[in-house]
Order: sequence, then C-alpha cells, then structure tokens
Amino acid sequence: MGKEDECEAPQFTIEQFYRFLSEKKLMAARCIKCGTKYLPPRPICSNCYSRSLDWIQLETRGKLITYTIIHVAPPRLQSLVPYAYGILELEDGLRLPGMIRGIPDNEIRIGMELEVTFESAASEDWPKWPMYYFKPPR
Amino acid sequence: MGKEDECEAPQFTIEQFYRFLSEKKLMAARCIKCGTKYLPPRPICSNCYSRSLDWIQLETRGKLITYTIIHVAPPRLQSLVPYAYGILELEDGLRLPGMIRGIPDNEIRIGMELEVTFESAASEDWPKWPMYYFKPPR
Amino acid sequence: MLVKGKPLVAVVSAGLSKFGKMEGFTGRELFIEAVGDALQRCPDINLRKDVKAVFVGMMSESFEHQGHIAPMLADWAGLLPAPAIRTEVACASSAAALRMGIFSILSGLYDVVLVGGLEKMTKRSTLEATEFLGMAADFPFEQWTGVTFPGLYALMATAHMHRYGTTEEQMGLVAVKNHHNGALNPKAHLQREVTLDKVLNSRMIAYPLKLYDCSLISDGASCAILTRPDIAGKYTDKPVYIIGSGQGSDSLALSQRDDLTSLRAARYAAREAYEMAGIKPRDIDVAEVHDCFTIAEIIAYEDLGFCKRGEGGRFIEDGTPMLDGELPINTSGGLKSKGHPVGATGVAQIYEVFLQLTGQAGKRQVEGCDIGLTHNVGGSGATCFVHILKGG
Amino acid sequence: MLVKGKPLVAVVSAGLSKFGKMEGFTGRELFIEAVGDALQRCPDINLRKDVKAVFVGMMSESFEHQGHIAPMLADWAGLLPAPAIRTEVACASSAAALRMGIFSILSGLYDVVLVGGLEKMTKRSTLEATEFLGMAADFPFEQWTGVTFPGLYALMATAHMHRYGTTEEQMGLVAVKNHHNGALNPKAHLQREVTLDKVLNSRMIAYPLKLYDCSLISDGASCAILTRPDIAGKYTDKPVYIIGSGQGSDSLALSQRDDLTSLRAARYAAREAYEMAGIKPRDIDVAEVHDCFTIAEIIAYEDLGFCKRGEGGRFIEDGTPMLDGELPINTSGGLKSKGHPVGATGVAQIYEVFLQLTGQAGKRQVEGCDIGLTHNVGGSGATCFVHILKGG
Ligand SMILES: [Zn+2]
Ligand SMILES: [Zn+2]
Repeated sequence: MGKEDECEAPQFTIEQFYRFLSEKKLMAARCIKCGTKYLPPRPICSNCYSRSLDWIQLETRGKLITYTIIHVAPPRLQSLVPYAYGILELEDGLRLPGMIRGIPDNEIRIGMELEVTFESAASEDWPKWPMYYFKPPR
Repeated sequence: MGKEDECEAPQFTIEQFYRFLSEKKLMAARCIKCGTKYLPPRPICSNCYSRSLDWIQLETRGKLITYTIIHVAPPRLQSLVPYAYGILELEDGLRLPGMIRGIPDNEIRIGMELEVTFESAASEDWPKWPMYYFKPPR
Repeated sequence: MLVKGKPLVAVVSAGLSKFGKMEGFTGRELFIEAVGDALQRCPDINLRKDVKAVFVGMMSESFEHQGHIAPMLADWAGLLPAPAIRTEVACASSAAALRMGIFSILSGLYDVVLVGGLEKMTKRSTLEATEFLGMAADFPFEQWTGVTFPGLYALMATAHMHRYGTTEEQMGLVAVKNHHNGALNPKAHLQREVTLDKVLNSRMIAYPLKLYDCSLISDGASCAILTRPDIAGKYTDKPVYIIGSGQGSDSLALSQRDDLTSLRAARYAAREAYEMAGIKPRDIDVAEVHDCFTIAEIIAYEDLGFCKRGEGGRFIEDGTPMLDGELPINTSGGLKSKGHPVGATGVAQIYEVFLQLTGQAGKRQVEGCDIGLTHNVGGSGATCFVHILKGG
Repeated sequence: MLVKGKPLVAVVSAGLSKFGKMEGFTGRELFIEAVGDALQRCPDINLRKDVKAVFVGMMSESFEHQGHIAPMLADWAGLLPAPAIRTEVACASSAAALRMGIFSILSGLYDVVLVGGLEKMTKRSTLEATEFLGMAADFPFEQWTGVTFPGLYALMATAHMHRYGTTEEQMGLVAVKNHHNGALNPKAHLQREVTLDKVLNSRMIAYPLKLYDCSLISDGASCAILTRPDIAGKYTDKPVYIIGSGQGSDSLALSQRDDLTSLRAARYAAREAYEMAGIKPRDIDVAEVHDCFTIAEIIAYEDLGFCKRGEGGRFIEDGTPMLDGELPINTSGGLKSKGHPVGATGVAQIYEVFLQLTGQAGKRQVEGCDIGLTHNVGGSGATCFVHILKGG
C-alpha cells in the first residue's frame, strides 16, 4: 500500500478479484509461506501473517454443497425471483456462493456438478462489479 | 401504550408533535408532577419518571440564539442552498432548531426576534412529516 | 474479578416494551417504555442517582435514519451526563450490550448500569427492511451475489435436511410450539396459535423456509438493570444472577465455514458460558434460544448440547422443549411469535428468563425453575452469545 | 481493579493504515493493514494465540453496505473464534472500542485484546457521504429540519464568536497549524501546508466554516493491542500505559443543551480521566484533540482545561499548541490534515500518542514527552472520550 502507482503485481483485494472476474478469470490468493488459499483474496495471510502472496487461477467446476430457492429478494434483484442460489465447492476445496441458472429448480441436487460463468458487464452504480453465476457444465 | 385504540389524549410522541404541527400548532409536553417541559415531547418525564403529562401550546415567537448559512446540504435539501438555519429560544425558555426564511442572510443577527411558521403539507415518503420555518414576525 | 461459579453480576430488574407494529412510536419512545417497565418492577432504584453507564444494542441506523443513539437514549432515560455506548453485532447487538455491561461492572468502575436494545422496523417497506437486514451478511460475496437473510438460513436448512434427514414438518413444529407460547405472552407481537398445516402451507420465502418458518419484523425495546452481586439486595428481594457469559465468532460469509449444519460461534460461546457457570446442559431448566428461523432453533438445540448433533428434529418431535416438556424453550414465544426487533432481542431474552426465575411469567410460568439460559445469534451465525442465569 | 493513578492497561503496540482516498481498498483490507502495522511494531506477539477478543469502532454501515463487521475483522486478522464486538457512538466509535477493551481487561477475563476502528468513506459521492454522516444528528429535529454536520459546528462557532469575540482568523490558524504537522506525517491524507489566506478564502460550507475549517472525508483504519499492565514486558520493552479513561454524554440535539460554546460531555470526560490519572491539565505534554472543524479544536482547548473558557482563540494565536510550542496539539495533523475516517479516529489518536511517547514520531517527534492525552468527540458533542497515556 502507498505504492499503488509503482506496484507490478495486482493488489490482493476484493476489487482486484472482481476486476479479474470481468476478464472471466476466477482468481484466488495463495500464501507463498504457508500455502493457505484465500477466496476472496486477503492482503495479509490470516494464518501466518505473511505478505508474500501470489495469485492462482481456479478451475471453474465444482460440486454443489447446498442450495435454496429465493422468493423474496432485495430491491435490486426483486425482478428475478424466484431464483436458485447455492454454495459451490471448487475442485481445490475453496468455496464460492452464487446464483444458479440454466437448470429447472426441481432438478437441483446437492452433490451435482456446476461451473462458474461470467457476466463481464460491471454494474453502473457503486460498487461497479460484474456478476457471476453457476450453470450446468456444457 | 397497548391502549392505542381506547386512549383519549394524544400520545406524547414525536409523531403526535408533527401531527399537531400539520394543524399549525406548536405543542410541548409538560410533566404534571414536576413541571418540566419537553420539546420534543417524551412519554415519561426524564426528571421524575412520572407518566402524568399534559400538552401545552407554545407561543410561536422567540429569540434567535445562534445561526449559520448552509451551502452544502443533503440530497433532499440541496436545491435550497444557501439557506439560513438557527436555534430559536421560545418565550418560555424551550428551544427549537429550524430553517430561517424571509430575511436576507446578511441581516440575520443573534438576539433578533423570529416566529415559527408552518407548512402543513406532510412529505410524501417516510417520515411523512410537515416542515416548519422561522420568519420575521409580521 | 472472575471466579468460576461465582455470580458475575445481578439483574435487579428488566423491562420490555410491547412488541409489534407499534404505529406512532419511534425507537426512543419504545426504549423509554422498556425503562419505565423496569423501573415499575424495581421501585427502590433511583435511576438518575444509581445508574452510572448505559450500553444499548441496535442493529441498523437505516430504519430510522438515526445513528449515535446511545447518548440520546441516556438523555431520554434521564441519565445524562452518564456515558453511553451502542454495540452492534447484527441480531445479537443487545447481548453484546449486556456483555459490555458485565465487563464494566467487573472492572470495578461501576456498581449499577443499564443495558438494553431496540429496533424500530415496521415504518419502512418490506423491501427496505429486507435490504437493511441484509447488511449483516458479507457484502461482496453474499449481498452482492443475491442471497438474502432467510436465504442464508435456508442454505443451512437444506444442508441439515440432506445430512441428518431433518424434515420440514419438524421445523414446522418449532413454529407451532412458539406460537403456542406467544399466545400466552401479552407483550408478544402475534398472540395466536398456528397449526402445523398452516405452517407447511404458508407462502415460500426461501426454500425450504416458508413464511411461518420466519420470525417477524417488529418494533420493540428491552432493558435490564445490572448491579454488583453484593449490592443487589439494596434494590430488590428477588435478584437473578448471571453466572456465565460466553461469546464466539465465525467467518461472516456462510460459505467460508467448515460446517453448514452447526454454528461454531454458538458452540464456542456455550462452552465458555457453561464452564464459567460450572454447569452442564442438563442443569438448564428453561431457555430462550435464537429462533430467527425454525431451523435456527433446531440447530440451537444441538449447539447448546440439549441433544446430539443431528437430533434436533427429533428433539422437538419428542416434545422436550414444549412449555410442559422437560426443558421448556422459548416460553416467551421466541423471535417467531413474540417478535424480533433485532437490536432488542438479546436483552428481551434476559427479560423472559428474569421473569421465569422470579415467578413473574404469568400464564407461561415454568414451575420450579432455577437455572435459565439465553442464546442470541448475530446474522447467519458469525456471532453468538450464551448467558446463564440463576435465581436468587 | 481500579486504583487511582495506577495504569489501567498497557498499550504494547499500535498500527495505522495509510489515510486518504484509498482507491481499490475496502474497509476490511485497510483494517488488516493497520493490524499488520501493529504486528510489525511488536514482533514478539503471537496474535492468534495471545489476542482473546476484538473491539472495533465504525460509524456507519451505509458507506460499504456492510454491518456486522466485528466477526469479519476478527476473521481477517486470523483471530477466529475470538469474540468481537462493534461499538458505535458516531465519530467517537473507536474510542468506545478502546474503553470496552480497557473494561474487558480490568474485568479479569482477558489478558490481551485488540481494539481499533475503520471507515471507508471515499467510494461514495459527497452527497451520499453528507447524508450518512448526518445520521449522527437527531433525525426528527436536526436532520429533518435541514441542518448538516458542518452546520451544527457552525452554530457553535457563531455562538462562540458572539460571546467571546473569537474570530475566523483564529479558527483559520488551527487549520494552518494542523496542515503544518500533517505535512510531516507520511500517513496523513493531505501532506501539505496551507496559508491563513487560503483558509480564509476557501469556499463557504456553513458560515462561518469554510472548506479549510472542515476535516477531510477519508478512508482509513487504526488499531492498538492492549494488555494487562503487569504482562506488557512479555511483548515490548517500550509499553505505554493508559492511566485515565473518561466518557460523558449530552443530549443528541444541540438545541437542547444549556451552553452552545462548550461541550459538557467533554468536560465530564476530562474530569473523570484527570481524576483517574491523578494529574492536571498542565501535566500534559502532547495531545490529540478532535478537530473535525477548527472551532471544535478551539472549544477542546477550553473543555480540557488547557486555557480558560473563551480564551481558546487567543491560545492558538499565542502559539502554545504549535509543534514547537509549550503544549503541541495534533502533532499528527489532526482530523483536519491527517484525515478523518470517522470510525478509525479515536484509536488513530492513541496511535499518534503511542508513537510520541515511544519516540517513534519521526519528523514530528516532540522531545521529552511523557504524558499524552486524546480527546475524541462523537457527532456534535453528545459523546466525548478523554484518555490519558504515560510513557513506560
Ligand atoms: Zn501464510
Ligand atoms: Zn416530572
């Protein structure tokens, strides 16, 4: 920090996670010292407090470990209800929550394989992030 | 409380203060037991903890004890800037803050006499309260 | 100082406003109603002279567009210039105020403090309330990606059903029980029974949670007056003692937790509280647990050690937590039927246990109870407090 | 337990993120930067093993649409399942966290705790920020009727000018002094000097307060590690001791206070802190005071007893609070130049005094200072904390 202008590697921040996402890359941080992986990334390892980190690109496939069908949503998403939402366990054990699309609600099962897909357009207003979804693999 | 349906006297609440205001009445609460007056009203006297209160109608004239001219306002009031704002000490010692209108900014003085005027239309959205202002007496 | 098994503080009184859609009342007015209720129950206290500090929980400034409430509430309670602090850990905000009150008395600085909480929720629309409550979830990975507060508990419910075979009927029984109790509580938001059929056929909110699996959006306030244990007798003949206080944390995002069927923060808080009090789960006579959703109460049975992991569904089926069961739980009606003005809830649980342990619980009084427990969860379980109380 | 003149707790380390418009960083990332800074200054601590609880101040959930931050920050700091609580009393939110941390250690429950605060303000528009900050004022009688946060201090300034003859030039000198100090602080938001002319000719915000009378809207985070005084030596050779802690409250609405030219909450907090520490205002060597607006610093001089009532304007004219004066005040640059990420400010003041008393303040080091004071105000003065620190 304080070196924003001169730094070579992208910062290990949530903003950068979403910037990668808009490039259709699912990226996590890994502590070089102890190996702990972080999704979302963290600028300091919470396990060993090291600042030596690198970015790793994750496989986008994973297994659904739980889900729900949401019928009442906040104003921003009210037009989409009902929609499915779940937590995906990626191949290396990291977990990601998100909306599930492209499959009828009654066919969703715990344990099924899904993959992350990207919507590259960022929101116009704050926080100006893109969305991502889970879909059955092609 | 819990007697909303059956009670005769209006509750000693801020909502009721603003309801009176929309009827162009400036009302305070007075503790029957110890005499302390409250503007805004309170349902229990903070001095003696009595619930025996009555409403008193206040004279609308008072003396300006301090003021400012606001140039940066929240979104709701941004269209009015710059506007004057001050604290009025009413004749019986109670104080009320509010916008000052009907007098050029450079003629406002601490100690001058102003009077409360009422705008009876309540806001359309929450909190649905009317506004009041301070103006030079007619 | 802290000695195991010794009372931490005494509760010499507690107060509650009516819970519900309190049209025409702002949060500060509800709070002063709760203070007035506590005062009427403890006429020997001189609030202005005796109370040295105020700790109040509130979840969200957004409902009334009002932050910085602590000094305002001290003012309305006639306590200025006493110091006042607001605590916030989502739906556990007033249990945090209680714990701060306990620390402040144990520190030796104060003899008597007022703790409490409030939330004024019903003047805003349901969509606004959904948005404000959602702020307790992780913004970049939960709120932003589309999960709601009921949705998070729904994710836990699906996982619990999948792993342990817990059923929607078992969850529904929690609602039936709590509405039964709430019907006996004159301060409850909804004072009416519901049938299992009605619960199961109510509108879907977030599968598998239906409308009657969810707690209510309510207005309300709560308070309790705490003193050093050795001076409680100055204020009341029937003090209640807090003998254990536990708190734990977990990751804010549900997805980052190892186990979706149990709350680590709750298990940690329970262990701390039980150890401090020197008692076991089987010693508890009455408990108020955080049933923001029916699945949350089932998980609470397990996390508090009232039954084994995975057996929460059978625990309610067997009738143990019913008002006439072996361990009555949520005698007040719980968040489900009494209502859940979120910032008020933690200390409202203390209020109910205080009434139970002093024989003031009216039609819902549990006979012969001596030890009570409260369990207050923040958000989807990143925060949990457990307190253990004993009759005097 | 509390014994007059005895240290309450030791500060074994403190940390600060860079303050400013920290593009690309969220609040939690700034907080972990502050924790990393404290850790680097105290390598002998094992955070995960030693730290038993977290208390963090944040003013508003609205900036990042993120409530329930306490467990999240404990998580990011690697401290789960340690209990964590957020405190909120507007701009004094992290001084409240500090005071809770002190209570928790004095209670005997914890040996080591982490306290801190944060605010991420610059990602929202100025109008949004004005609205969010305004929530610290009374909604029905201040926000609703049209006063802003600068407007409230402007009302105090007009009253002070009218009663005591305080001038806009005297207020301007506070800005000049604090920008001078901030230019020496590599973590300050604005590291540049300003002239009195520039201050007096800057854009009007709320008469008589101009742009350069107002503190900055900034991002930032702060933290401090507190321990029992008797074990501080395990972690550092140069602990600083907190020997006094005071807090007072006043009515939230400015109009309801007897006196508009002084803060009763500040006078009350100062008296409590001085008495606890057993010292007088003249014993203070260095102080960080709450200069959210220049008039606030002038009133602080008076409320803290550094000069008589009404003489705050002359106090700055005489040069006493300059970096090379008799009692250097806001050596960090203050809220005015260092920046004012509101929830971070209280503990950021502790950070500056910690640096000063341990000789780590670099170009702005005050030689031979032994006793420091911090003064943190919430909103327009309904809350105030005063803390007194002593070098080891
Ligand atoms: Zn590591
Ligand atoms: Zn009275």
